[in-house]
Amino acid sequence: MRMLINVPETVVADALRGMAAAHPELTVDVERRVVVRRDAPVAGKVALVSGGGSGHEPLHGGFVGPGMLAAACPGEVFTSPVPDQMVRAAAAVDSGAGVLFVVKNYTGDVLNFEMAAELAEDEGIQVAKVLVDDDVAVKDSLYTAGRRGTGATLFVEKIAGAAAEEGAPLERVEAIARRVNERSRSFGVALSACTTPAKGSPTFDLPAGELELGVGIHGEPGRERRPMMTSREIADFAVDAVLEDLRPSGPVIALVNGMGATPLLELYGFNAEVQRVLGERKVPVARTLVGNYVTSLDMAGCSVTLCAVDEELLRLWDAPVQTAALRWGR
Amino acid sequence: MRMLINVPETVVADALRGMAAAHPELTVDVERRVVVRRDAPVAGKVALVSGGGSGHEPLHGGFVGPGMLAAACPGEVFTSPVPDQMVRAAAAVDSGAGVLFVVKNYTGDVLNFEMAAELAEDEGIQVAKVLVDDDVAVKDSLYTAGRRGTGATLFVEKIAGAAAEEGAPLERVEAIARRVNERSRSFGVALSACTTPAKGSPTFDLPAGELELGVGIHGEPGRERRPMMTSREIADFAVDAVLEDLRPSGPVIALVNGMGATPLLELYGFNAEVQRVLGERKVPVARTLVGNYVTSLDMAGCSVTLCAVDEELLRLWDAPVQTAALRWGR
Amino acid sequence: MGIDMTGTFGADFLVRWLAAVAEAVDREAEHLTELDSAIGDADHGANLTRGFAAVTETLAKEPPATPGAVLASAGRQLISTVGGASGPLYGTLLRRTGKTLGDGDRVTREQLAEALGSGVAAVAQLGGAQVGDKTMLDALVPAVQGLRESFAAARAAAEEGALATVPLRARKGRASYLGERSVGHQDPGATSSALLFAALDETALAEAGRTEGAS
Amino acid sequence: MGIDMTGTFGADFLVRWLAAVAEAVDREAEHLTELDSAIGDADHGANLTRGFAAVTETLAKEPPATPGAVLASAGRQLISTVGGASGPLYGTLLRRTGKTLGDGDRVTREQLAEALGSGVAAVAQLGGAQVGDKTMLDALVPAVQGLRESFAAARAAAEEGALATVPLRARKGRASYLGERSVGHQDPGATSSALLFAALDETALAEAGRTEGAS
Ligand SMILES: Nc1ncnc2c1ncn2[C@@H]1O[C@H](COP(=O)(O)OP(=O)(O)O)[C@@H](O)[C@H]1O
Ligand SMILES: Nc1ncnc2c1ncn2[C@@H]1O[C@H](COP(=O)(O)OP(=O)(O)O)[C@@H](O)[C@H]1O
Ligand SMILES: [Mg+2]
Ligand SMILES: [Mg+2]
Ligand SMILES: [Mg+2]
Ligand SMILES: [Mg+2]
Repeated sequence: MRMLINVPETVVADALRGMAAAHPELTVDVERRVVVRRDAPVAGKVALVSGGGSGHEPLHGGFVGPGMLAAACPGEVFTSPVPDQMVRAAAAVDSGAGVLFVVKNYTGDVLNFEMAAELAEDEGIQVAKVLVDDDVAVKDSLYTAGRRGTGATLFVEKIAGAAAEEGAPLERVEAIARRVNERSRSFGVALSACTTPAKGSPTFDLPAGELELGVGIHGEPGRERRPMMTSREIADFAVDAVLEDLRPSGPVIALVNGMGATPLLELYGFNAEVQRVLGERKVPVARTLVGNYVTSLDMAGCSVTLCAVDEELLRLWDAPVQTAALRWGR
Repeated sequence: MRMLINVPETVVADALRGMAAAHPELTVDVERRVVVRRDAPVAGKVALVSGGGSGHEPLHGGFVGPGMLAAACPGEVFTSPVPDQMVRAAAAVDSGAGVLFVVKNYTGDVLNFEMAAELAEDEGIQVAKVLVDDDVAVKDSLYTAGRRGTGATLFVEKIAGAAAEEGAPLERVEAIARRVNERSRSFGVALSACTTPAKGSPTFDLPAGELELGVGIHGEPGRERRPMMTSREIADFAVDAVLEDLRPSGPVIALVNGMGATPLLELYGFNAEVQRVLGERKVPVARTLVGNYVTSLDMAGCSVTLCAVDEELLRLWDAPVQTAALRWGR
Repeated sequence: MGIDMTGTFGADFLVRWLAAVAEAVDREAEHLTELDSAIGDADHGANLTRGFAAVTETLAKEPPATPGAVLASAGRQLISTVGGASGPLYGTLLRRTGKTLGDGDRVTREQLAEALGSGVAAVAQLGGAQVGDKTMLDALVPAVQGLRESFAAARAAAEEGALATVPLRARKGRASYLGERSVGHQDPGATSSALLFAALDETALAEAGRTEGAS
Repeated sequence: MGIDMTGTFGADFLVRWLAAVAEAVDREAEHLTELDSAIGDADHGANLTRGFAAVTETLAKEPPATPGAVLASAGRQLISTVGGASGPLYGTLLRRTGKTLGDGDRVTREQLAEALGSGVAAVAQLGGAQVGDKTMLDALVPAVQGLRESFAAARAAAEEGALATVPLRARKGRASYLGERSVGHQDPGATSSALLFAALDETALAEAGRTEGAS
């Protein structure tokens, strides 16, 4: 254990207290585990609410703010939050224009958000839901819980968040969110396992010198395990896995994401290889984002997410955003 | 080795190519290893140039842009850049108003920037230098190369960069940079060693369950090694080490920095403890920044930097900044 | 109180059951997490410990008057405190069972079995799983069948159902990502379901002792 | 060419020396890095390999005409390609030595020793270190003294100076952060300095052979 914590039980609460101290522009309810943008509810505007297990920071709390999420609900580490958090968040941000739940496709998240949606509707809040399922590593979704939600979550939250900020009505924001998800695919690679505070030892065995191709953001197993590959080879494999499924006909936005423990120096180098493959495959890249955005605690590794954008989605991507982890424009 | 690289020899060049692709707002000279803000030189304004060994990303390249650095020179991993890079950077950004070199106090950086300053002056560029030496872990600076430059570099680059952006003349920008350094102190803690691509194995031995108090950003040894401590205990130790030396009489800006492999979840939790100690010691915190800003490759750990600000420094801290890694305002 | 001569039992019996469950999941937490570590994300033990601790705490603070109310309260607590997949599923199981029981003061084993049947159906509907998908349903479905016969039969059937998940390939939940590699491991949720029915049998046994002692 | 009968040597001798140094630091790179790993940052071998490879490449492409020009070119290359502490220090050493040699066609060993003396002084000034601080100066200073006598004496003195750094506590450079813990390790820079003078002696020996063969 090489963790910077007090005890595993208070990890999430401690982080929320620290987040509250660092971000006066957020209202952080540590007790009830809800992070809300300070100026919510914003009159006449649809509010995006997301959440999921902790350990993927800055997702989702770091994406709360003008132009993106209205609120986030962090669960225990790698454990979906409970409906109470989501209902409370929805109530805190709903201006009457309705709330969009952005849900990563994991059984726990799906079930808890489903219950929350019912409860929120009972309270008179109009709720729509979008399921994010972009991870192409899960192949036969008929025999599984379906594709996992990973990097595309950032695209959905950013782009649909911009639509909401512009004043689009709920059905439109929901439709845009759905479109972003349909046009996004991801593939992740682990160079090391991660360690949850509760378990205190790696969640899976990955011998040094091997990597897990197609890993999930909780260290779920992927398609195959191989001896160590170069950055170049990994980029070939990951990008081709995404393109095979996505087949974009126009430009893409690329997210070259770090799993947490891979140095930014290496991530930028990996991005060079990702751009090379995309060039070779004749896929024009409209925008690129490189960094640790959808992480898995202290896992070393990376993922590539591509979103095949149209003009509207690209315009919404470029729209101003003011959150802890993503900021541009204005 | 669990590195996302091709070969150790091309790590820095690969990263610069990836950075160029991700940041059209920067001019990246991959061959000559200089990162310059696209609109440089900016007429009438002093230009800040910094640089140092690679492996500390986003420092320095991630801090190039309006309101902060005009250019950055990345060296090999953990190796100071060469004077040629600095001279080239200075020539690219000098508008005639002069250049300020921000130099972290390591023998290599000091010597190379010294030579560069002479060469640049030969080319008719007015050059001033500020040495950053904030690491209180180095105690008897009389018998050493002196305090190391760590987290305060971010404060110096941000605050002096804002003064330059406002149009302050070179002596004034230099004086402000010096003031920031004099009023800043840091203390770092390693929970694991880091691994350089060239060496391929940890730079020092840190048995699991022990930590290095007072570590430098290249894994230099600290004051002492101890059995694992809680986040609370580490915050007490680090903050007190800083305060003992800094003795601020007014408010501070706090940088709660990750060394690279410590999850943001843990960093925020650590920040809660840092804020608690500062509260107990009656030190008001004007601003807080939490994240991985001055890193040491894949080292797990954290550092605390405090800057005792006055009104002017705080105003300059709050001024707009538009870089890859630090953005606010406007 | 307790199981009376006519074989009915009241709210206190169900409270004791849930206390026994809380004890069992706490005792078995590490084992459950170990199972979840093999084919899931290593939190099933922590999840249920957290949930059932909240259940017993709430039941102690606000003791409901009827068996149905006890289970409904427990279900709500699980939903509000567990998260993950098991929170809504176990929560729904108990809440629906409680609602089906209605507001009678006492219930029979057969009535409980009947109500649990509707609870299990709700779990199947919510999670979209069926028997054989390597989930808690593989223990819950046979257990409810068994309960029609006796507490002991329910316990045995749940245990058997949990063991029977070992050779199965997971089709639902996190374990499904493992595909073929999920084969050979016992499902954590089915294992905790077996704990539920073991605790129920033991509560009934203790109750029988009590009742005899009292009679 | 080579060392002639009057004991002078020209540009080609210094080019061969620097080629021998490049070979030596390449061969010893791992050892140098190992030493730097113990009390520094594990890059001294890579730094010097990179630097002297650039030196020999440039000397091959643009061969300078005089001994002074060879060393000045080498010094500039080191400064432009090494970085770190050793780049400016070794770069200054060779550049200053070259400048002091001036533009004569041939130099004697004594003249080289004299010029290296000014080079070493420049290193001391630039780095602010003195003998005993556990740096390259601990090998360079005695080596230059020895060179007044013979190539072999310079080599032996440098080697001895490098070994003598083992018990010292570092006061300059990265190793100084270790304080007492730097004691017991040989300084990487002093070790590479010893390589410089070993290569010089070998180049002179080979030269002597050559000259005899030619005479
Ligand atoms: N769709 C489903 N239907 C029924 N049970 C399920 C389903 N998905 C998962 N489960 C059960 O939940 C258990 C895992 O619970 P838990 O570890 O607490 O949640 P999570 O998977 O979110 O971490 C599995 O072992 C399985 O028995
Ligand atoms: N101030 C100084 N004066 C003289 N030599 C120095 C000084 N600082 C460091 N050195 C020498 O440089 C060597 C380290 O070189 P190198 O590892 O290439 O650079 P860095 O320390 O920047 O990584 C040390 O072993 C020492 O001999
Ligand atoms: Mg879970
Ligand atoms: Mg170095
Ligand atoms: Mg689980
Ligand atoms: Mg070194």
